[in-house]
Amino acid sequence: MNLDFTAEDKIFREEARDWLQANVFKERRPHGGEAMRAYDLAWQKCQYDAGWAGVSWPKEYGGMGLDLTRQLIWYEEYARAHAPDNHLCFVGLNHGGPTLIARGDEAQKRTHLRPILAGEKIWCQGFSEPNAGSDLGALRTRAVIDGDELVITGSKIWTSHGHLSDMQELLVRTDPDAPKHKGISWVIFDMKTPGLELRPIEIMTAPNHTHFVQCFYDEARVPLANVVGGLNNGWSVAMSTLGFERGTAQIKDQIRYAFLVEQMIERARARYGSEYITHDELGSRLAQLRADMAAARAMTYMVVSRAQHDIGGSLASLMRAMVGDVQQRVRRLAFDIIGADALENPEDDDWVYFYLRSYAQTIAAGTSQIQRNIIGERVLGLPR
Amino acid sequence: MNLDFTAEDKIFREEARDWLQANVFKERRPHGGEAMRAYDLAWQKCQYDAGWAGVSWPKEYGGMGLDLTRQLIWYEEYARAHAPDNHLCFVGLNHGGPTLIARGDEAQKRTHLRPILAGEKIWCQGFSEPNAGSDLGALRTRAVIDGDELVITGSKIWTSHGHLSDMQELLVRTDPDAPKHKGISWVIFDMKTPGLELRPIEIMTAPNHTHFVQCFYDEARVPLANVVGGLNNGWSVAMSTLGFERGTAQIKDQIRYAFLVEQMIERARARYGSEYITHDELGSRLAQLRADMAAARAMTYMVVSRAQHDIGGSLASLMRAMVGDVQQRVRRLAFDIIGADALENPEDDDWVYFYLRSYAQTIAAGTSQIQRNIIGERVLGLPR
Amino acid sequence: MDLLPSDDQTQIVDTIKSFLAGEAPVDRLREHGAIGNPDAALWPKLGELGFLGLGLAEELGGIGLSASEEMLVFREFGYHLVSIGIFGIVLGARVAAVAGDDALRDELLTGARRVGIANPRGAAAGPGPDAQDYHLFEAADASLVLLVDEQGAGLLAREDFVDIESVHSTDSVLTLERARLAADKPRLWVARSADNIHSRALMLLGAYAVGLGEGARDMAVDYAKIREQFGKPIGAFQAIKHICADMAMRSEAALCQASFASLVMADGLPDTDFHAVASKIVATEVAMKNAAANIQVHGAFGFTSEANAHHYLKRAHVADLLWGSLREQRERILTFPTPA
Amino acid sequence: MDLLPSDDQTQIVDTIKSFLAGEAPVDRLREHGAIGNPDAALWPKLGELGFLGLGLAEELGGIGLSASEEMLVFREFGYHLVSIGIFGIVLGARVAAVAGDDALRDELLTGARRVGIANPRGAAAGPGPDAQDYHLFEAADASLVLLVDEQGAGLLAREDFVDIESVHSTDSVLTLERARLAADKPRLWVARSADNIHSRALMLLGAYAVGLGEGARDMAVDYAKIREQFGKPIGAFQAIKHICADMAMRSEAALCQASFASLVMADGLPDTDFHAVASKIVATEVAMKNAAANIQVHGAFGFTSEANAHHYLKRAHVADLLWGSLREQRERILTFPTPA
Repeated sequence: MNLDFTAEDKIFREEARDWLQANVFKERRPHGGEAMRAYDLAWQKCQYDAGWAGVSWPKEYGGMGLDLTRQLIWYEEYARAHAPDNHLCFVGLNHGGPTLIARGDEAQKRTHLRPILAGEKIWCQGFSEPNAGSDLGALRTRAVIDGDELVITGSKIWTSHGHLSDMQELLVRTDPDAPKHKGISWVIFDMKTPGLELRPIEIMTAPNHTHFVQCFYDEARVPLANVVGGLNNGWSVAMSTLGFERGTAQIKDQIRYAFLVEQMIERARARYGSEYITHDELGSRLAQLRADMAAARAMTYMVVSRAQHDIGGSLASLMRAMVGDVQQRVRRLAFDIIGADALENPEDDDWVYFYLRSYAQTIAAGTSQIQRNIIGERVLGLPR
Repeated sequence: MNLDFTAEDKIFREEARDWLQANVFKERRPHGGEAMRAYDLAWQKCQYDAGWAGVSWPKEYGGMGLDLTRQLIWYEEYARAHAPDNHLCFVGLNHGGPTLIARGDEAQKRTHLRPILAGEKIWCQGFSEPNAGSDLGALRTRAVIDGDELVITGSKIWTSHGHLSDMQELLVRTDPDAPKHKGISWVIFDMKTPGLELRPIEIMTAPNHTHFVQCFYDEARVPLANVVGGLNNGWSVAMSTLGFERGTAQIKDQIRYAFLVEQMIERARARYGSEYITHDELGSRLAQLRADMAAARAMTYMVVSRAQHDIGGSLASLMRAMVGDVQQRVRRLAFDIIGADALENPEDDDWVYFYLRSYAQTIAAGTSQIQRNIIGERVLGLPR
Repeated sequence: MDLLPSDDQTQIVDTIKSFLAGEAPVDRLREHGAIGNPDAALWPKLGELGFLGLGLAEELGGIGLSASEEMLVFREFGYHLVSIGIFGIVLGARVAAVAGDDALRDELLTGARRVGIANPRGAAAGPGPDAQDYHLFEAADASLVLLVDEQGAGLLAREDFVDIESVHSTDSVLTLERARLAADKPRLWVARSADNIHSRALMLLGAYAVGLGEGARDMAVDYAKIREQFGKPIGAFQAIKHICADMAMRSEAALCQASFASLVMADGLPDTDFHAVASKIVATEVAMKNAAANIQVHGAFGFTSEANAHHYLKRAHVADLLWGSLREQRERILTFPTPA
Repeated sequence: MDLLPSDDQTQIVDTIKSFLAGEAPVDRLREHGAIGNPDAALWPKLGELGFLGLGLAEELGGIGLSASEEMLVFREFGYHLVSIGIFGIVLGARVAAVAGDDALRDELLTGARRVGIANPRGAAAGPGPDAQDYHLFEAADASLVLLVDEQGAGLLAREDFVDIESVHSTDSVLTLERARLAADKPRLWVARSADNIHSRALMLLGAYAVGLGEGARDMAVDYAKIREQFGKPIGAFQAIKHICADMAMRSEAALCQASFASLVMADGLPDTDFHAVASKIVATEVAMKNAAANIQVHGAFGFTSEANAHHYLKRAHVADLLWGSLREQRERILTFPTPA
């Protein structure tokens, strides 16, 4: 056990800090549409051009190939510098890209990885279907082989920013006769393919901005060469992608939430008085969260530590469940501290928006129910 | 909807109040053993002799045959007078007796009901088995018919006060070949029957006093005439008993808990100061409980109201689940208000004892898990 | 003693239920668009059916029923997510009636005018909004504004407020403004001693929150029965089943307390204030918890505007923050003497 | 940066684990009877193995390992429900060492003497016990008593207390007395500036509580695997499975924070106090919740003395109430500056 960083690591930290301080975008991120897309791509390109993109990606595909400790350092500095979130670039950087790295063939890697890092292409996800929910195995979007192409018909839902994306990581059923979790393929899908139509889905936090779309595929044609990891292997390919969903990148979130709790303490003191808040019910919740945020950070350090020793795997679900729970409590408390002004939901980034968003957050990382099944069965060895 | 009581009801309330005020035992109840048994029987006899026993029981068996409103009035006054709980008489008055009334034959009623009301006989329960838990259908204690007798072999566990009891309501398997919930019989068992041995089980609250015993039956012989509700009908007979477990009698508990919350508010104010407690985390919990206790009482009124209209049934499970939850929170808060002195567990009735006991309480009324299955399936109609 | 509605009361409930099912299905909020709601169109119809003066004495121009009938009807208003402007009209008519402005009273009882609601923004301590700062709900097209506090209840003109500024409402189907109270006193004022409108407001808001919690519960249970995953309805999984069971348990508690509180109020018993506050505490917490649980049961679907689940959550927070949040009501309930 | 134990540390953990598995199985508490425990017999053996001076510098007569090794060992003490008298000896030896009483130090490090623990009974405000009123744990057969507060740590003689009265301990396997402090100052005293024993005490108590929570978790999981109901192991039911999952999640959080806190302390970083308090807050809450959940998983069986489940619950409350409860620690953690 140690908290030591090597002299080289410390130098790396300083370089990262200096570069971030000088280059982090100061302008606010636009709230939607093409302007938002342009902002996210520009910030990604800025990092790429300076050699700071893809901390965990292999060097041969334009990444930095850093070890986990350096990744941790980068993300800590990233959060401390209040650098913009990667938002629209998230799926490419954290799902699609890592999946290609793990399971793609050389041509697929050469074609698709660099544009993600360089801020040229936005990726989105095409996993969930209208009647499948968390049960990916139940997906029904069909892909029929026709010569050297797949012909895709069906629908995907809850695709974040689908209308602003260039590429999609798409799960389709290529063998309808195989059992549920077999016969699925993972496909690189170009969002400009004829036969694709998008329909926006409104969400509760922002009635005026599209976040999710539903995708309808009507005999959309994709080259067979876009199948990743082999035909009918999609389930295992998707599972490796899901594993990436929360990697070291989430250390950023940790630190941001910790910052937020500190801000909340300040705001509560300003609003209710310092002496008062100490003994108050809000104070009690703030104090507990201050302790829990420390623990959540320590859990992330533990995930990194385990990965260094090549152990862990399903143990990371413990951290995910805990972090989901703590973050939801942070957001609810932020809402409560505002008092009656929580009746307002300003357009700019705000605690009310933040609270409402937390309901989507819990869902995004796999519902907490499923997370707890995984802990029960894979970590504790309880029977199914 | 109304809160009205008739003029006759009001007179009844005054009579009950006067009698209770004059007759409630002032001495403390002994903590265990024969002295405790004698105390409980004496208080039951005192009520019986004055004509105040068995409020819900038919007059022909010595009861008062009151309607639900009068029962409610009686229990409200009973609690307000701080009358002793019926403790050892509980099973006879609330399980065994009501089951005989509902399912017993005339001879069984004539023999067994009056001694329960008159404070002559203590009953205990013999339902749970070492490896059956909440799943009564899995019971394995065998009863073989031999002439006009049943020969019982097996074991029962978690029998409260079995060592101080005269009679037992006992569930035995009379047909080993029938499916799980068939082939069970409900039997009146005399605790003096040869072949019965008792072993005390220590509990966490009171290492020096026996509360639970385990019963071992080694070819214990019971007359066939003691089977209630017909051979192999025990499951349905037991289900009617379980329904009685919480009747109007529990209004007493409601009111006691409400008193306790009021005491807790006083104690917290005395310990921490009135101004302080208002804004404090403890104050917030006290306030919530004050509101929840009001709701719990209203729920009990609703159960009585529904019964008047012959509706309800499984709806009462809503009240049971809620009351279980609220009472556990009351007890935990009582513990927390004491502060560091909760490290002590005095022999006399105390909040620490009370807190630890709450763990048994939740279990006694069917685990909350099972209660929630009942609500989900029977009240809401969700699939099994 | 009977907490169940009588036959007459059941008939009233059936009437309002079928009226709202026809005129105010929850889907109307989606169809109407993101901002605002079409509920002002309901007011004249509700007036014609007598629902706006249900609990007002006959000699005051009302129907002459009790707080219990009002409670039952406001529960349905909550269930159907009727705009909280309904509080402005019903309580506003009471203010006018008790204050003796019969013309205004009768006009309000017809549902011809809208009445907004003023809610204080000021914190108990510290900087920020002060005692003159208010939020105005559903007041954009209203000439009158209802103000209720522990001292009494009053009606103000919209012009009595200055610096009115439209803001995005967390519950976007309700219009919301910031405003500063500029008038010394309301146009009409009913002191607490004349008629305890404050406790009635809390009691009815509790009833409304009961309805919100029940709406969320029913939506979740319906979904759990039809939505299949891993080959069976999700309601068959204990995790989902127990979430639904908890929702039902909480709703039962809130309904019983609301019923009891309305009866205590109808009988003019000394614990009226206590039970009104207790009812608001229990019901708004239930509404918030059930709304969140409903979203959870719906999974990702619960977060979209396509499902109606988010309306319950937002409205539950409005019910909580109106006339004093859980936090303030909890502080308040400790100030009452032990109830009978 | 590595939060996992090194090979050397793992070897220490394995040693103490196998020692305690052999010498201190949890069943010993049942066999020993209702009151008290046989753990004083462990002290000389632990002394011989070097566990009593593990974290004490070599120049102070100890083994010279860090706060992290101490943390790992105290976690095992909690897991095996070792008497909290162990805190008296280990921290008492540190007091003696830093205060320069080498003879006492060496005697304590052999485990030859018992050291009780004094815990204040006084409330922050209001009537009741005052600042001189203490509970003494495991002090009945001890000539020395350890006292730790935010200013420092000291050793007193049992005779420094008066009005000693034996009381029933909520955790009946620990002896408990009420006493009044009569001495002006301890026999030996180490100010916070010389060695921050207070934060070390909280950190180690957090580690101990981690072990308690893990013990309860493992007991529940083992039971859920073997106990059958309705034809399958109860751990297959989601309701039970999720209770166990929550226990595991909480234990992981507490362990990670305890590890982090010990490293921050070992490195003498400025956030040492913050992380020690955070560790105690997280771990004692986990210990209480897991202990209660374990009883729930066991059903009626969990409440009896035959199961060991109740020991975890009672000890968790002791861990909470020792050196300031959750309530006090929460107030305290808000007083620290933002941690790095």
